[in-house]
Amino acid sequence: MIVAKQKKVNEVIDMLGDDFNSLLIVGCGTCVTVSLAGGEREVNSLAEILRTYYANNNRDVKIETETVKRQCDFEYIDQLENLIKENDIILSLACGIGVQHIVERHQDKIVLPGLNTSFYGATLKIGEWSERCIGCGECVLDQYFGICPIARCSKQLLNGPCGGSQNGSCEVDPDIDCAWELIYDRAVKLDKLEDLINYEPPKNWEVYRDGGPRTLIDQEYHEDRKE
Amino acid sequence: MKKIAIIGGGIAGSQTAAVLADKGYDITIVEKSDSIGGNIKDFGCKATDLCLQDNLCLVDDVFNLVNDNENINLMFNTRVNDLSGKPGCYSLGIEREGVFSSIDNLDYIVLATGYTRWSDLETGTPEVDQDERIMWASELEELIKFRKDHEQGFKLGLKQEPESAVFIQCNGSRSIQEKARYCSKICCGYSYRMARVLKHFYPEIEITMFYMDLQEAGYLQELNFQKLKENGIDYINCKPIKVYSKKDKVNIFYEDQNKGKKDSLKTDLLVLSEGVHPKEVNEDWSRLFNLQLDQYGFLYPIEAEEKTNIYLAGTIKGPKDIAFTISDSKNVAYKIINND
Amino acid sequence: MLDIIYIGDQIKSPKLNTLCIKPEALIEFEGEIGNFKLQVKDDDKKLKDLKTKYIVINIDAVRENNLEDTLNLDLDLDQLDPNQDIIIIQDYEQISPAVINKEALNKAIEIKNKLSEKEVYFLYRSMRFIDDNDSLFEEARQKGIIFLQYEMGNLEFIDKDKVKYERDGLTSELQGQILTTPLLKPDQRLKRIIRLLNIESNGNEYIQSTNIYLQPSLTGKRGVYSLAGARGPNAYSEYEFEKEFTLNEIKSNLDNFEPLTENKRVVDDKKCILCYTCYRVCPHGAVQEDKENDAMKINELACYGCDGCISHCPASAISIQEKTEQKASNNLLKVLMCENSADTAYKKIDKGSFKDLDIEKIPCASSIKKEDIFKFLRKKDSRLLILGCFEDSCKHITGDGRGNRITNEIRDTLKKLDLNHNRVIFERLSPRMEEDLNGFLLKWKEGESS
Amino acid sequence: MTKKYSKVKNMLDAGHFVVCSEMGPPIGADPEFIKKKAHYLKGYVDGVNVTDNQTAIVRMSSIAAAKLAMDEGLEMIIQVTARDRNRISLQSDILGASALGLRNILCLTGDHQSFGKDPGSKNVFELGSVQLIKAVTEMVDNGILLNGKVMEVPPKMFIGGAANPFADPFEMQMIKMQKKVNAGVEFFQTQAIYNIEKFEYWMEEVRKRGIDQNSYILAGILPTRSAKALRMMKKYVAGMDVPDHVIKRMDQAKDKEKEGVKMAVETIQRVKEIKGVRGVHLMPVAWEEITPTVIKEASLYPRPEVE
Repeated sequence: MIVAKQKKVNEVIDMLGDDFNSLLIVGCGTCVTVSLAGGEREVNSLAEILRTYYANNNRDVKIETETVKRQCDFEYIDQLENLIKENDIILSLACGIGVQHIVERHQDKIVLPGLNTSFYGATLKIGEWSERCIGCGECVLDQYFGICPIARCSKQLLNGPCGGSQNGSCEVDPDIDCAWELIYDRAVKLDKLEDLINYEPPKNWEVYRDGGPRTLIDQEYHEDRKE
Repeated sequence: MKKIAIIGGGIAGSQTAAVLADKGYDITIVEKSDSIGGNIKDFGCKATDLCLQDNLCLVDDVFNLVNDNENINLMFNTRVNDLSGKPGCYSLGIEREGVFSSIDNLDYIVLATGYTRWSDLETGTPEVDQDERIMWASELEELIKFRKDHEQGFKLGLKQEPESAVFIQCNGSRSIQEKARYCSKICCGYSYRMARVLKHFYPEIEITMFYMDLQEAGYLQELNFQKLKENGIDYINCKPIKVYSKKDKVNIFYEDQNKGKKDSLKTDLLVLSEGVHPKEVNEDWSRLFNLQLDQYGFLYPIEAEEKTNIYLAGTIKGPKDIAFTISDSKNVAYKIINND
Repeated sequence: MLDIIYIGDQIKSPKLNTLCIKPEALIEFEGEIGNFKLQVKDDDKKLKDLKTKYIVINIDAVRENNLEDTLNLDLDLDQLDPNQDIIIIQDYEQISPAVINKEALNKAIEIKNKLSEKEVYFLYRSMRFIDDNDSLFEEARQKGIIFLQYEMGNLEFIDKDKVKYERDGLTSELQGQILTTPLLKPDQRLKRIIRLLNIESNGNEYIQSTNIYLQPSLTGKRGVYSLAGARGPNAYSEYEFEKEFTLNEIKSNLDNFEPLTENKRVVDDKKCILCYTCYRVCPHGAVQEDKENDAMKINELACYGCDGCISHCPASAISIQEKTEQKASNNLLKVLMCENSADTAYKKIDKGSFKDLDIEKIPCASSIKKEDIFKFLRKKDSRLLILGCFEDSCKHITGDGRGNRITNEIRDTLKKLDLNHNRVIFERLSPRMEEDLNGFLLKWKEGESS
Repeated sequence: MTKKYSKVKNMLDAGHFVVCSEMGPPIGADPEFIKKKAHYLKGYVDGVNVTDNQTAIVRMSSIAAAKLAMDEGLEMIIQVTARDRNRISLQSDILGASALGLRNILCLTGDHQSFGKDPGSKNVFELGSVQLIKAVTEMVDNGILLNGKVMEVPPKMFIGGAANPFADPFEMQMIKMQKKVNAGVEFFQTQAIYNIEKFEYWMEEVRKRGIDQNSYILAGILPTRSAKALRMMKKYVAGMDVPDHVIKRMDQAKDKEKEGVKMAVETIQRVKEIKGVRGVHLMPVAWEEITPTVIKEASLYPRPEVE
């Protein structure tokens, strides 16, 4: 899922500025709810924090809240059409995708991000998530026994660990596992160490966003686009 | 519903009563003082910024339950002086403010009269009464009961705030006198907690503890000797030979058993631990209920309690810490329930 | 319906209908006290469903030989070379629990009895005095066993039959047959059991035992007990009593299980997104997935009512059924008191001076909600005091920590908003600190606070 | 194919025990800085590494600095890290370096930028050290770029790589070293050695795999003059193994500088005895002026002459 973190509240206030009278905070009910950043609870908490702030600073601001299932589908955004129109500013507690999707539907509105979108990750335990994939466009997990050196090695090394790997930790931070230690351990466990001896040529980054912003088209649904 | 008399309203009696009353038993607690609580009333929580697990948190709930439960009949200022009848139909003769009466048709009787604090000054009697720097653990307890430094910081209130403190363990236990050869089990942990409280409010204080052996009952078990030392408390293995009250300091002479040499040290505060001792009333119980006393005066556990319908709960059987007393008393209650 | 399923080793339990399963046989687990449902794979790899009222986890700790090429405690005395001295080394790397200390002392005495002509050295870091260990220690000394205390730096293995021992500047080399006491480690299967049953464990992969509410054999989950090595190496010291207690407690309560709370906590299945946050937060393992309704559900009998799940649910999907709405008060001074600590202490003090405070009893510090607190703080000059428990004496095991964390987040936010963060304070109290509470409340009312 | 254009290589081929050293370019654009350093190294060493924004701190370009030092008469080894450049930039720089007359290259992945003063910079790491070695080998030996384009005038380079005997996982590091050999590496410079026992064991493993037969191994020596520096390295430098007894020895020394030289000389003498070690690589950090002293005291001076 997409892991995000709420922006610092003072940054949100600076971003909102002084030039508005009403605000709609929109939560997103999927990934960022699970990563405890933009679900209904966070939306309500943030609304109360802002109300407290404006009340203590003698400003009269109307704040409304709503959480939809997903902000990355127009159908859900359209459910909010009236609410969005009625308010001066929309603060989206979704990943960057949600913010832009609201913008796409409401070109005349100021839509602001309430979260910093962080990465694709997995929950390790409550309140702790870890990056596992960068969406490189060409999965190599088969070659590395299910541990991605691109997402999990600080240097994205494909041919073995760097000299900074010690006691299973990455040189960047002892709390980061060395991905190559993990790959090596898996290889030993599966008795496939010899698979790691082969030279791995430089990766093709064209399929990542180095090839330009990506759009995925499933031809099955797009007969008309077939050439 | 079956009728049960519990003699003693300390934590053991109260905990037994609480479990049984919850099951609907008709309980009478016979307590010689004017309230429930027993020895535990005198102890305060030893948490500093950390919980030191003295387990006192567990007892108030129990006492509140006992006070509020309608199945529990509390008889204060009452003493037991007679027993008649047979299992399933006992009668207890009682005396309350000069008036004699009896509680009849008792299915079960639980004895939970606890222990008494006892100390022994064989190690060169220090002048506890004259010197405010020398005190029993219970006196220090009184001083540190109100501990949180919300005012101008915590002060013990002695003429001179202490820069050092010494604890002497096993006063009243492990005695050479035949009476108390046993270990009281709770004092090591108790003194350790008090030492931690002192350390918390006087971070610079030097603390030394004289011990015979460190009984690791309860909380101390999780700690072990090494970790105890890490908390900045020095441990010396012996009972001091002699203590003198001098003008500036209290002087202590001792022979370190591990090092085999004589030495002395000076301190601003000397705390003497107190042991767990059987109550004299145990002799009455032994006679009245036909129970066996051990060589020190505690009551032996009853082997066929499910037949005699007489049960013993808590420290009447020997030294126990709060947690163990609570578990033991619950266990007694369960045994009664399971016996039905 | 069984009375008890033992996971690990069976305990003799007359009059009870029990069954024992191996830890690795457990496949699935759900339910609550009085009705635990287990899916178990038997030796023929067939799956079967079991139901039981109680669970007792009784898995021994694993003994690991400390050093290769040394003898260990379960040696046969005939294995010993009668012409060599014996060196027993306890506490190497890790301080041994009392139970190992006892075994080592007994073994030392046995060896000395057999090889009375030879020296028996007993090197240790810490004597664990418990039960009769002190008299064993005394007996061993009288028999002439030589006890030497060491610290980790003072002992060096030179050869497989030689150690160098250093103390107070004196160095000596001991030669003889070396016997080391084993390390006790949690059984690796325990981890999986802790996960499947969703019970709290301590950092060492044993089942939590330091919390005062979890004595002597209770776990955070109602109806699940842990004994011996499952609990931790020190649990062996009172093993016999704990066994008896556990069986007696179970026997005394085999039917008619009552909920511990008045109001039920319910999950709105339309709002629930199955994120498992409540499952992870619940210190009592009371939450499970309700596959029929595609939502989480809270087992009523397992719930202790701490409301941690309500304050932590990111989708605001959990609520108390039939809860009466709190009347909004205009009081600027509010105190939230945990009912297990501060509120118990508050019962004991004279409330005269505090009539003008808005005092609310809460089930646990972890139940506080940011949203509600900021709603209260909207009133200028309003101040809030949250009173929770000390760590290790929180009835909801980790609730104090969660309460403290939420408070810190709130204070942090206030700082960022340039509002006075001392308007919200978290303090730890115990039920026995009524005098402290009194002093503290007075002080806080005055407006000066730490 | 024999290469005669690298003096370092010629020395090694001739069987001499080679001495390399290292210099860090200035944080600034002062050419005199380089010239001064070159001056006191001249005659004492067979090759000098120029670090490439070492520990991710911005310094003068390693190629530019190397050219300046070369003009002072030194044989230079340019370090090239893959941290800051993609394949286009890396290849172009190597072509440029060769055109300037630089003949030795040490291919590195590079320290992560979080160690330096620009932790907020974006890293590249498009190639790892193995891929970089392979790319240079293809360019030098076959005149082919990564994209397959054939050059008319290929670059000339003696190709080196780094090896860390103290990094984990041991076996995987060995595999990677073997990969570097397969990719065309001709010499290795190792991480600084303080744990000599571990290094000896590592060399044994290197010999077992025949790596010493297919490449030259130069042992890393890092003279220091303070226990504090040793502690810092132990704690903060990735992949360093500084045993406590080494720190203790420095702690107890009265004359720390003398002790530092003594320790370096002792290490040199010990590694010299190890089969397969073909030279040393001195890398005093912020104490570059000590290099001649160490070399003299280790009886490695004067340096032999090779054609």
